[in-house]
Amino acid sequence: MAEFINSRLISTLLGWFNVDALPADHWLGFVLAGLVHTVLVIHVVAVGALVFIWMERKVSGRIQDRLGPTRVGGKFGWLQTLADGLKLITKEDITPANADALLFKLAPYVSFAASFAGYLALPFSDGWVGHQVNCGIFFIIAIVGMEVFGVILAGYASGSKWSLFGGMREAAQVVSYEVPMGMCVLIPVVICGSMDLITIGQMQAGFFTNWILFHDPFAFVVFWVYFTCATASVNRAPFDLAEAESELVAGFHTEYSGLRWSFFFMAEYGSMFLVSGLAAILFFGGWNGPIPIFGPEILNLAYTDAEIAAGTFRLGGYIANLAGCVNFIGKAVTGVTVMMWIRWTLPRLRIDQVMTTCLKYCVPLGAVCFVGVVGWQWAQLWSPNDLHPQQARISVRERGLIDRPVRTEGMARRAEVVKKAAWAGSVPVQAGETR
Amino acid sequence: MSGEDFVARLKKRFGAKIAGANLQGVDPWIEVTPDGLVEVGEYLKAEPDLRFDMLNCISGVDYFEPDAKKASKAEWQPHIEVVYHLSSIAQKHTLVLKVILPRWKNNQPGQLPEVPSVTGVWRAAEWHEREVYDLSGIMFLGNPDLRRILCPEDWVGYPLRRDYEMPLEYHGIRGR
Amino acid sequence: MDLLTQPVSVSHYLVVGAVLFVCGVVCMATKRNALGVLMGIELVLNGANLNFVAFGSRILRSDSLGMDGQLMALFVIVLAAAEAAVALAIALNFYNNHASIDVDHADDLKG
Amino acid sequence: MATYTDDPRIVEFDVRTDEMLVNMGPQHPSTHGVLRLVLRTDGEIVSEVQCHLGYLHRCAEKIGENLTPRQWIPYTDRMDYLAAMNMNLGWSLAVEKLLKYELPPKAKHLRVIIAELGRIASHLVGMGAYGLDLGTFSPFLYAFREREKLLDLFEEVCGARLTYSYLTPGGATADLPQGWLQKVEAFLKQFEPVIAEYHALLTTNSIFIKRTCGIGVLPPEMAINYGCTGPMLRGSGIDHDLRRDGEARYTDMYDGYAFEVIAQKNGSYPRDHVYPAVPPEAVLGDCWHRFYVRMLEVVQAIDLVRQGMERYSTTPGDWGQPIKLSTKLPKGEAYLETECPRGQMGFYLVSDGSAIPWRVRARSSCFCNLSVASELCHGCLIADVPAIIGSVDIVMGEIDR
Amino acid sequence: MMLLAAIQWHTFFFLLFSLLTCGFALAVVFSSNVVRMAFFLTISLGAAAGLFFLAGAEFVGAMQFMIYVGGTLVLLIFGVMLTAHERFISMKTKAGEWVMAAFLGGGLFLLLVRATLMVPQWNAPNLQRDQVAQSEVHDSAAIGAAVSAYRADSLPSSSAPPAAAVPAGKSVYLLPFEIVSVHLLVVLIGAGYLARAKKRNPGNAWQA
Repeated sequence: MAEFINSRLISTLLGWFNVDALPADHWLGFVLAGLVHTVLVIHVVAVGALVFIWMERKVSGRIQDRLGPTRVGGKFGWLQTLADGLKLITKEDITPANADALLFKLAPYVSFAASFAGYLALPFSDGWVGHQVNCGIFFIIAIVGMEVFGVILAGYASGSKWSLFGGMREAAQVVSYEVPMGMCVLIPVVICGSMDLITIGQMQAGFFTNWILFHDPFAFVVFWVYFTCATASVNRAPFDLAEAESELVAGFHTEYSGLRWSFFFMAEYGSMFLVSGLAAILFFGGWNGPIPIFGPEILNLAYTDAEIAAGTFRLGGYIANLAGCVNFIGKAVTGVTVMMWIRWTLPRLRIDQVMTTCLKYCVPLGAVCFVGVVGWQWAQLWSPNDLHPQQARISVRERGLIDRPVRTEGMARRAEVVKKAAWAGSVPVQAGETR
Repeated sequence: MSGEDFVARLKKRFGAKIAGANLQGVDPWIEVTPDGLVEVGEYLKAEPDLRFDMLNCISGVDYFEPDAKKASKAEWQPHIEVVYHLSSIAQKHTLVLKVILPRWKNNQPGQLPEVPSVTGVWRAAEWHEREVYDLSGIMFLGNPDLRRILCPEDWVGYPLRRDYEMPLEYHGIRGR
Repeated sequence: MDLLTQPVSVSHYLVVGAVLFVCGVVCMATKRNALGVLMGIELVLNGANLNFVAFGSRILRSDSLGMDGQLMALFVIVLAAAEAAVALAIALNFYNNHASIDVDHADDLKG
Repeated sequence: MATYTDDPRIVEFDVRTDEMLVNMGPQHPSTHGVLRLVLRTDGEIVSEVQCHLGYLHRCAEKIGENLTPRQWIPYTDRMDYLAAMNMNLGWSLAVEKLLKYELPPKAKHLRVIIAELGRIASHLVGMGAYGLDLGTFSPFLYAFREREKLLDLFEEVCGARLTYSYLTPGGATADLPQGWLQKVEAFLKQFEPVIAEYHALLTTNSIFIKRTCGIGVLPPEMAINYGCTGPMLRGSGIDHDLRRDGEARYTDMYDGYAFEVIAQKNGSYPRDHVYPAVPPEAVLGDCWHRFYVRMLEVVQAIDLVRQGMERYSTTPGDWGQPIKLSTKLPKGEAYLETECPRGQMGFYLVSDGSAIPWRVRARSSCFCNLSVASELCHGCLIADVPAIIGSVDIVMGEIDR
Repeated sequence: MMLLAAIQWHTFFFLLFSLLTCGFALAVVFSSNVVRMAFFLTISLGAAAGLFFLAGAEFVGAMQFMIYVGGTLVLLIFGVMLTAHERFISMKTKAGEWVMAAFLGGGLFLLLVRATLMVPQWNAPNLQRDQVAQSEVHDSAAIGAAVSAYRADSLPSSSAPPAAAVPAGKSVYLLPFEIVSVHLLVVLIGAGYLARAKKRNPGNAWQA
């Protein structure tokens, strides 16, 4: 992106003024690229929250046999959230007398920043990512865990007992749910052999049977565990104990009003999208559609590895990526919708039941599935995935459908590591690895 | 559950503690003296053929006519009654007990008349007694938590007494 | 501005590590709240971690420790977590028994 | 984390936190009006609950001493405003008892129809609001969807949607409008299958079962001792319903109606062959049973309305003109309890011979039902407090009067 | 413009994060409110994670976030809240202790910095770091492999056969890794033991 800005946009611009073109790695390009990325991601979070809050109202309305917003902004009340946002901005920002003013004021931003930072590593399409972190999954999980921090601070700093209860509940809940969630997330990692979300996404290219969800029964089960834990860790019903309006008034945000309050909501909806997006990448093929229309199998429009490496721009590839992005957002929004659906259907669990769900069901299930998936891979049992992924790539290549090397750099590198290590005589080559 | 026989049976057992009875009214009632109340209550609750296990209601009724002209025509002397409505779930019958008290203890205005609490017999009495205490100004000796229940704790006076006058002002809020 | 235009070297990291370390030590020495002392320990450990990572980074030095630095850092983090849990349990027990969290009162071991 | 315990008095945690006094209410989403509960909590465990009432005290009894009985009818509306019809009925019957007034038979059937429809309307709110207490919003709106239709029917009858003042001493203020019974029948027909939805959303929902079964268990002896009535009492397995066991003046109304008291007898409910079975976790007297009794009472009320409509349309005669406003009350006193949706509502009336009663007293059902709440909440978790208070189904207007 | 062009952005971010780290570490020291201390510590350690990222240790950075910031500190704050009596929130330190600590800290700091600056190799920046970054195996898989058995970063070249006690390419971290795992398990069990409910005689202090 930076190179593109430097070499294409700015240099062209400068060319009109007969100024020398900038080198491809000039700082200006990096800053502009960074700005563009930031603005894009902020929009995903902020506008996303607007849309999701509107959607939540519509969905809940339909579930409850009513219409939801209908007036503001035309037929469907499109602008309802915006109107509410304006209202919130103009509202008085109250800090209770008992509150720890500094922390009270900071807490919503901590929450929001954590939720927002998760988007840094979330790829929206092949290569469309703020920053490709090679342990992206891990990073996102860690960041989602950070959001709890703002909630705890809010709970403590409000100086209200209900808020404190909310904060304590949130702390206990999220810290517990990180354990099974981590386990669930490890399973796609084990299957793909990488923590890089882009690699994992790329490996699921092809028909929908390649989605990790269908890799084996354990992977199928573990998705549901993951989704449960994700719902719990972003504090959505039936696990929304931190705000539990019938018990704790509004829990940790009882004392908040106006804009600060809305930041908590942006954070909540941001996290919802984040964990749903993660689910889409880990289990549902990420940006790959169920049928690879743009892939080499059909239209062959998507970028090739060589093109990615060279950073070339091609309209077909761009369209393929755009379609992937739409695909990904569609999947993530589906996840968010399901969370809404659940929220408006089920009663809330009690705190001890939430803990029981985590410790007695999610953790053991996650552990069993983990062992199961490892065993499945080790025994090389049949999988609709058509892959132990890298093999699938190779088999596709052998069938002459595509003639390009294994595309996933991480995989290639890892294979190399294993090969070298095998040479060193220290480890047996794992089942399914290439020799 | 208040025929002549029943009253006779109670009188036989409790003697002077059954102070009287009115069997003619729509709801016949039996009058009990304050010191016999708990005893009678325990008996009524325990006796297998009576089993008055539920206390439905306790009401305080103030018989006092502030208007002197009307008061002279009244058939009763000023007094206050505590009315206990009992029923039995097992035997499906009801009973009305009354305790008749002077309006003020020792006839000194401000000193509340006293009745023993029946909380030990029927737990339901606790809140009812609090309410009667709050509104009619009757002291229930032995109630574990005799505080005002409907009025604020610093309220002055007993609103359901006939001579009660609404305060002119309460915490800066105009009364009358 | 000299700072900004030079590439980062190992000693940059070491200085930051030293600051963290010293802050941690001072924290441990001055805080009377047991949890404050605990936070000091975390700072000290993090200062050490920074050194490990700096020495292990190929970006900072071509002839670095290699992966050992990162691995040591990982061990430190994990052990710090365990240490925090244990220390917190001790602090809470102390609180329950003495109704205080002031370490200055912790000189009798009778409990 | 704190684990749920039966009795906190014998359990201690090594990691202990300080006890905290927390105010639940007067403005709290799940106290159903302005009730204030002071909770003493140790972490999430509630060790003591103290109720503070009176925030909605409107001196109804004092007002009653200055109005004629018919004039006081609107004040009864405002007691249990969710079942105002039943309140009107209770007061009317008490006044009629003192007057020894005999109703025409048609008026009795009219009253059965109205009272049972009122019971349905009230239980719908109770059911929906209980869902709210447990954190699910949708059943509330499903309940209100049906209640609205019912309110439309009431509006047609008396012109009001909440405070009806319809049944008065002597009968009712007006006869049922033409064609109204057909509309009721249409409503019932539409409503009956909807109940299965409620069962799916709440009664048989596994989270709902987990939240309510074994919580707030009210043993039958305690229920009686505390004077609990209505679904509270029947939820504890006591076979007692004033519509069958009450005073003759009241049971007269239901004379000849096919009717069974909804209480668990020999381990089963009268109708549980049609409706979901009792889950194995449920303990007699817990929140689930109280809820279930209400649900079954709705079904039974439908049945009674149908019977009442049949009788009403075949009974000749007058629908019951209200008594004159200035009717002098005979000297004496009368007390009468009726089976309202939330329990037994009693009215006590003392007269000195004039048209205005000497003393009026309302015995509130929720008042007694709520008094047991602090006992039930002993040692539960904070989240159980709304579950228990919700299962009592209180209306503060009635408690504070 | 010239100045901006000369800026090393890697250095810029390093300075940013190190300022955050050091600043909030100092804030931890000088704050007397324990809850704020915890909050400052979070930011400080979070920024330290940023430094890890800059040094190429992405996995360690994420680990820092997850375990330190998300786990340990939440635990700490939990502890703070459990003991959050008014009188423990802010506990002032005596002036004498401050003086002592200032001497100790200052001396220690001077010593450390002096030691740091004495080694010229450490001061010299790595000028070929771009090439190094390309060839560096900083995939998390490699770390996983190194923890369990073998090393990808120090494979022997074919010309020089391994001679050391630990053959090149092999990792010595398997045992420590196991020990840490067992240690964590023990801590987990210990925590469970501490938090369990104990039956005591009825009518104990609870009622008082």
